[in-house]
Amino acid sequence: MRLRIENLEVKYGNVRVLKGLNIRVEQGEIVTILGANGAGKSTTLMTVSGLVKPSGGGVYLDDVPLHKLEAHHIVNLGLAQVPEGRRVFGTLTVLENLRLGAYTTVDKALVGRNLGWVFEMFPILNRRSGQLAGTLSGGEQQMLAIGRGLMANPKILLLDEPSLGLAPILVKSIFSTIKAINRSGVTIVLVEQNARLALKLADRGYVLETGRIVLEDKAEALLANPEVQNAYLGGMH
Amino acid sequence: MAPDKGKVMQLFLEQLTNGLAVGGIYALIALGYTMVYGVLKLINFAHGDLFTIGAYLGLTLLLSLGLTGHIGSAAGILVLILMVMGLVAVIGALLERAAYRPLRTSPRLSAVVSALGASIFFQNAIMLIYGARFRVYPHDLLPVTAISLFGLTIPVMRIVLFGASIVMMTGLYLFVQRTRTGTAIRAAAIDQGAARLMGIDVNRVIMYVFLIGPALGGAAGMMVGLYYGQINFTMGWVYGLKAFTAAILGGIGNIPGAMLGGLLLGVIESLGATYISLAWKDAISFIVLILILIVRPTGILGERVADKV
Amino acid sequence: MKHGIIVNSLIVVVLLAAPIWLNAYWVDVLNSIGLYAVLALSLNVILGYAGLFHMGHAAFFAIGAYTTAILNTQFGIPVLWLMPLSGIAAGLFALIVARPIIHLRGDYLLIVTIGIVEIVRIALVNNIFGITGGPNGIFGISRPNLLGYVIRTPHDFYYLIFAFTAVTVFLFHRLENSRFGRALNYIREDETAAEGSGIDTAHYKLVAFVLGAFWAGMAGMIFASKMTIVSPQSFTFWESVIMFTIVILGGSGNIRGVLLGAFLIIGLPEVFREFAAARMLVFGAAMVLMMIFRPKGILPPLSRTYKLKTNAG
Amino acid sequence: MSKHTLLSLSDLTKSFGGVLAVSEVSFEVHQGSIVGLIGPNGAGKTTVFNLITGNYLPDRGSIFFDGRDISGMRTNMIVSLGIARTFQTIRLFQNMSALENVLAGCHCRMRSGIFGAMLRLPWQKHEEREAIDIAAGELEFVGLDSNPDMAARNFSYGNQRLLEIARALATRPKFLILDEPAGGMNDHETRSLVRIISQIRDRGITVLLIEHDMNLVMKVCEELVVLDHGIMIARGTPEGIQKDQSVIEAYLGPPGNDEDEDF
Repeated sequence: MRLRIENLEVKYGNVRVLKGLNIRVEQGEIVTILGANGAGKSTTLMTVSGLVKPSGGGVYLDDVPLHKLEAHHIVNLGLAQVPEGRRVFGTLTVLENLRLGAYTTVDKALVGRNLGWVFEMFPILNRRSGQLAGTLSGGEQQMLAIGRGLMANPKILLLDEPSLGLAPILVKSIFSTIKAINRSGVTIVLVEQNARLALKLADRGYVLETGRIVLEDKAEALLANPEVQNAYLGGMH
Repeated sequence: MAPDKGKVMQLFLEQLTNGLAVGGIYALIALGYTMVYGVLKLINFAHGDLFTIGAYLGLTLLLSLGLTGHIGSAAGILVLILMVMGLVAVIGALLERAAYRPLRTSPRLSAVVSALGASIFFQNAIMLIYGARFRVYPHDLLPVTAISLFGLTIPVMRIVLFGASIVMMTGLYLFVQRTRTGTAIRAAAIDQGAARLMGIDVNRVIMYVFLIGPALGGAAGMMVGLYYGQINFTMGWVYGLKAFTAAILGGIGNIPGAMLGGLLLGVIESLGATYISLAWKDAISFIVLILILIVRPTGILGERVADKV
Repeated sequence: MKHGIIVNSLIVVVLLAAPIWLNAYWVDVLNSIGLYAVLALSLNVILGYAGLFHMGHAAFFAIGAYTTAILNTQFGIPVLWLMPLSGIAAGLFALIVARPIIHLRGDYLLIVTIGIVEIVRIALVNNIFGITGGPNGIFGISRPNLLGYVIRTPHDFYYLIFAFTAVTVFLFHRLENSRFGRALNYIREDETAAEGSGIDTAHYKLVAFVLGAFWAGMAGMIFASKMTIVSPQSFTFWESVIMFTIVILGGSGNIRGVLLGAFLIIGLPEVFREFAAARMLVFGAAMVLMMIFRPKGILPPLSRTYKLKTNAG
Repeated sequence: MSKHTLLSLSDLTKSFGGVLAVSEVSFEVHQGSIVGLIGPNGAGKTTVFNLITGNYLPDRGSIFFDGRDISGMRTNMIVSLGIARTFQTIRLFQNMSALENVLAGCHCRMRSGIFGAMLRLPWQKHEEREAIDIAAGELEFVGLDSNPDMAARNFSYGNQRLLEIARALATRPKFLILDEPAGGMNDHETRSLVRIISQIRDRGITVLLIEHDMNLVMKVCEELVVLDHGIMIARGTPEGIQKDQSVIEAYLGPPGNDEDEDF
C-alpha cells in the first residue's frame, strides 16, 4: 500500500495553509514530516484523514482518492491517526476509548486480538482499563491514543507529535514502541518537532516551511544536514 | 399545640411522590435536550413541541382505536406509546435534516433562531390540525384506583407513570453506556473530530440522537395526557423550558445529569408549590435555574471547562 | 450618499402623511409597528451591537409599563412625566438582574433571560407587593397630556410614537457610530480580544443591558397610556420572541434592518389577516429558511467607513 | 540605554488540572530592550503571556510592572497601565474594518461614553478625530494604510498579524508582548516584521516576544529566555543560547551516541 499526496492545497478562509504539497509514503516505511509551528504539518495529516477538505490536489491510497471520501470511510481503508494533543475521550474509560478505536471493525475476534496486542505493548493500559481516560497522566494518555489508533488495525498509522509535552524518558519509550509497531508491518507517518529523534527513527523525512516542502531526503542525510537545525534554531551568523 | 404529625408526613410524602412522577416526565424530556446539546451544542427549542406532538398523536391513536376495558387498554396503551415514540422519532429526525443540518457550520445563533422557527411552525401546525382549545384524553381507560402504603394513598397512575419513566431512562442509560452506538454517541459529544478519526459517522450519530430524544419526549407527552387528562397546543413551551432547566440543573450534555435534574426539579417544584406558594409554582424552576447558573454554571454533574485563550 | 438622503426623506414624508388616508384600524397597526420598532431597536443594542443572546426583553418593557400604570393610577402623576421614570425603573431592574448573569455565555444567557421574563410575568400575575393588580392588571391609566392637548385617538398616538421612534433612531444611530457603539461591536466579535485591547467588557455589557432596558421601559410608558390598561398577558415570553425575531430577521446590528423587520413581522401578518390561521405557520418556516439562506438577516449591517486626513505623503 | 527594570516576574507558577504549565519562572525585562521567550511546543510560553496580561491568575508568584504589582488585575486595567499584546491564534475583529480594529486599541485612551455619543459635543468630536488619526497612523506604521476600510478577514495571514500589532500599538503601550508574530508569514513578510519590531523599540516601547522562527529571534532579540516543560532552562544572549547544550537538547532531543541509539 502506498500513500501519495499530490499538489495538495488547503485553505482556511483566505489563508493558504498548504501550497502544493507532494509526499509519498511506501509500504513499510517510516516517514517523518518536520517543521516549525504553523508550517502545515497537522493540516497535512488532517487532510489525509479526511477531516479537512483540500482546495486543490489530492491524496491517494494506491489508486483510491481519499480526498473524495468521508473520514469514517478512510479509517475503514486501514488508515488511522493519533492526533496532536492525544484527544482521548476524557470522560470515557480506557477500555471504551480502545474499543472506539476499533469502531469500524466488525470481526469481534480480531478486536479481541488487537486489544491483547495493545495491552501487551502498554501493560499500564490494561491495569487502568476501567479508569476514565481524563484521569491518566500525559504519558499514559499518549499510550492510550496510540493504542486506540492501533485498535483500528491500520496498515498506515499517522502520528501527530507523539512526544509533545512528555518527559524525555517517556519519549524514548514511545519511540521504541513506534519502531516496534512499524516492525509488525504498519507503515508510519510521523509528524514531529523533536527532529533529531524523529530522524533517527525514520527512513525518510520531509521538512515543511509555511505550507511548502523545502527539504526531502533520506533520514540520515537530513540528520547530517545543517539546514534542518537552521529551520528550528536559526542559522549561525 | 402539637401539629398532627401523621397528616404532616402524609402531605409531604404525597407531594414527594407527585414530584417524582412529574419529575420523571421532566427527565424524559430533558434527555432529549441534553443529548442534542451534548452533540451539537444547540438548544433544540422545538423539542418541547415534539413532546406536544407526542401527546396529540397519542390522543388520535387512542380515539381511532376505540380502546375499551381496563385490561385490554393497559396492553393497548403500551403498544400505542411505542407507536407514538416511533412516529415522533421520525419527525425529530426530519426536523434535524431540514432545520439543523444545513446550519451545522453556521454561528450558533442561527441554529437557535432556526430552532425557534421550527418550534413556532410545529406549534401552529398542531393548532391548525387540532384546534386551539384544550383536548381531553379519554379518562376511563385505566382503573382509577389508589393503593395504600403505610397509611399513604398513592394513585396507581402515578406509580405506573414513575415506573415507566424509570424503565425508559434505565433503558437509555444501558444503551448509551453498554452498546457500541451508545459509546459512539458519547464520544461524538466529547470531541467530534476525534470521533471521526475513529471512523464514527458523526452525521449518523446525530440522527440517532434526534431519533432517541424525540421518542422519549413523545412518550412523555402521551404520559402527561394520561396523567392530567387534558392537553393543549402550547404545553410544549412550559414543559420544554422546565425540562431544559432540569438538563442544566444536572449539567447539560450529561445524560445521568438530565435524569437527576428532572427528578430533582419535579420534587422541588412539587414541594415548593405546597410549602411556599402554589401561585409561584411555575417560577420556582426558573429561580432554581438562575441560582444554579450563578453558583455552579456547569450544573450538578457537569464538568468545568477552562477557557482557552 | 445623496441618493440615500432622498429615499430617507421620501419615506419620512410618506410616513408622516400616511394617517391622512388610513382608517383608525390601519393607523393602529402602524402604531404597533412603531412601538415594536422602538422595542426592537432597544433590544438591538444588547443583541445586535453587543451580541448578547437576550430573549427576555419583554420583562423590561413590562417594568416600564407597570411603573407608569402604578404611579399614574395611585398618585395621579401625568404619564408623560413618568416616561423617564419608567425608563429608570426598567434600567435599575436590568442592572440588578443582569449583574450576576452578565458573564454567562451564549445559550446560558439566553435561557436565563427567558427565565427572567417568566418570573416577572408570574410575579405580575401573583400581584406582587399588592400593587400589580394580579391577572387582571391595572386599568384606568390616563392619556398623555401634551401642553393641554390630550393624546387620545390612534391618529394622535401615531404622531407621538412616530416622534419617539424618530428620536430613538437618531440617537441610536449616533450611538452606533461612537466609541461606545464600537466597544459593543468589539465585544460581539471577540470578547477576549476586546478585553485584551483595553475594553472593560463586563462594564460595557452591563451598560448595554441597562440602556436597552431604559429604552424598553420608556416604550412601556407609551404602551400603558395608549392601552390605558396593562395586564400580564401583554408581557409573555412570546413578546420577547417577537422582538428577538424582528432584530434577527431584519438584520441584527443594523437600524434600517430592525425597522424593516418591525414592518414585516408586525405588519405582514395584519396584511394577511384572512389567512390568520396559517400565517404563523409560514412565519415559523420563514425563520428556518431565513437562517439557512440569509443568516445575517434581510439587511445586515454595512461596514462603517471613516474619513481620514488627506495629507499626501 | 537605561537599565531600569520595566517588568519583573518572580516565582511565577501556574498549573492546569494538576499539570504544571509554568513553574517558578523568574526574569526581568529592562526598559528599551527586545527580549525573546523561546522553547519547544508546550513549554508554557503562551501561559506566561496570559499570566502577564491577566488572562490567567497565577497560582503563586508575582508580576511587577513599572514598580506596580499587577498580578490578579483585570486585563483591561493592565492594558491601560501600558501592556499591550497580540495573540498566537490571530484574534482580530474579523468582520470589522482594519481601521476599526486599530481604533479598538485607542479605546482605553478615550473618555466619551453614551451621553457623549448622543450629544456629540465639540471635545468629543475632537477626541474621535484624534483617535482616527492615531489609528490611521498606526496602520501606516505597519504598512497597511492602503485599505483602511477593508474587513480584517480579507487580509492575508501575515497582514492580519501586522494589523494585530497596529491595534496593540494604538493602546499607547510602554510594553508590547508579541505571541508568534511571524507565524504563517513568508520570508518577505518576516523581513519587514523584523524592521517593524526594531522601529517599535526605537519608539521607546519595550518588546517581549514568543517566536518559533529562530532566524528572526536571533536577529532582533538582545536577550533570550528559554522555557522547557514550564521551567526556565536558560537565559542569555542569542549567541550564547545557540551554543547552549541544554537548549539544543530541548529542541532537537537528547544527543546520544548514534550507534547505540536503538529504538
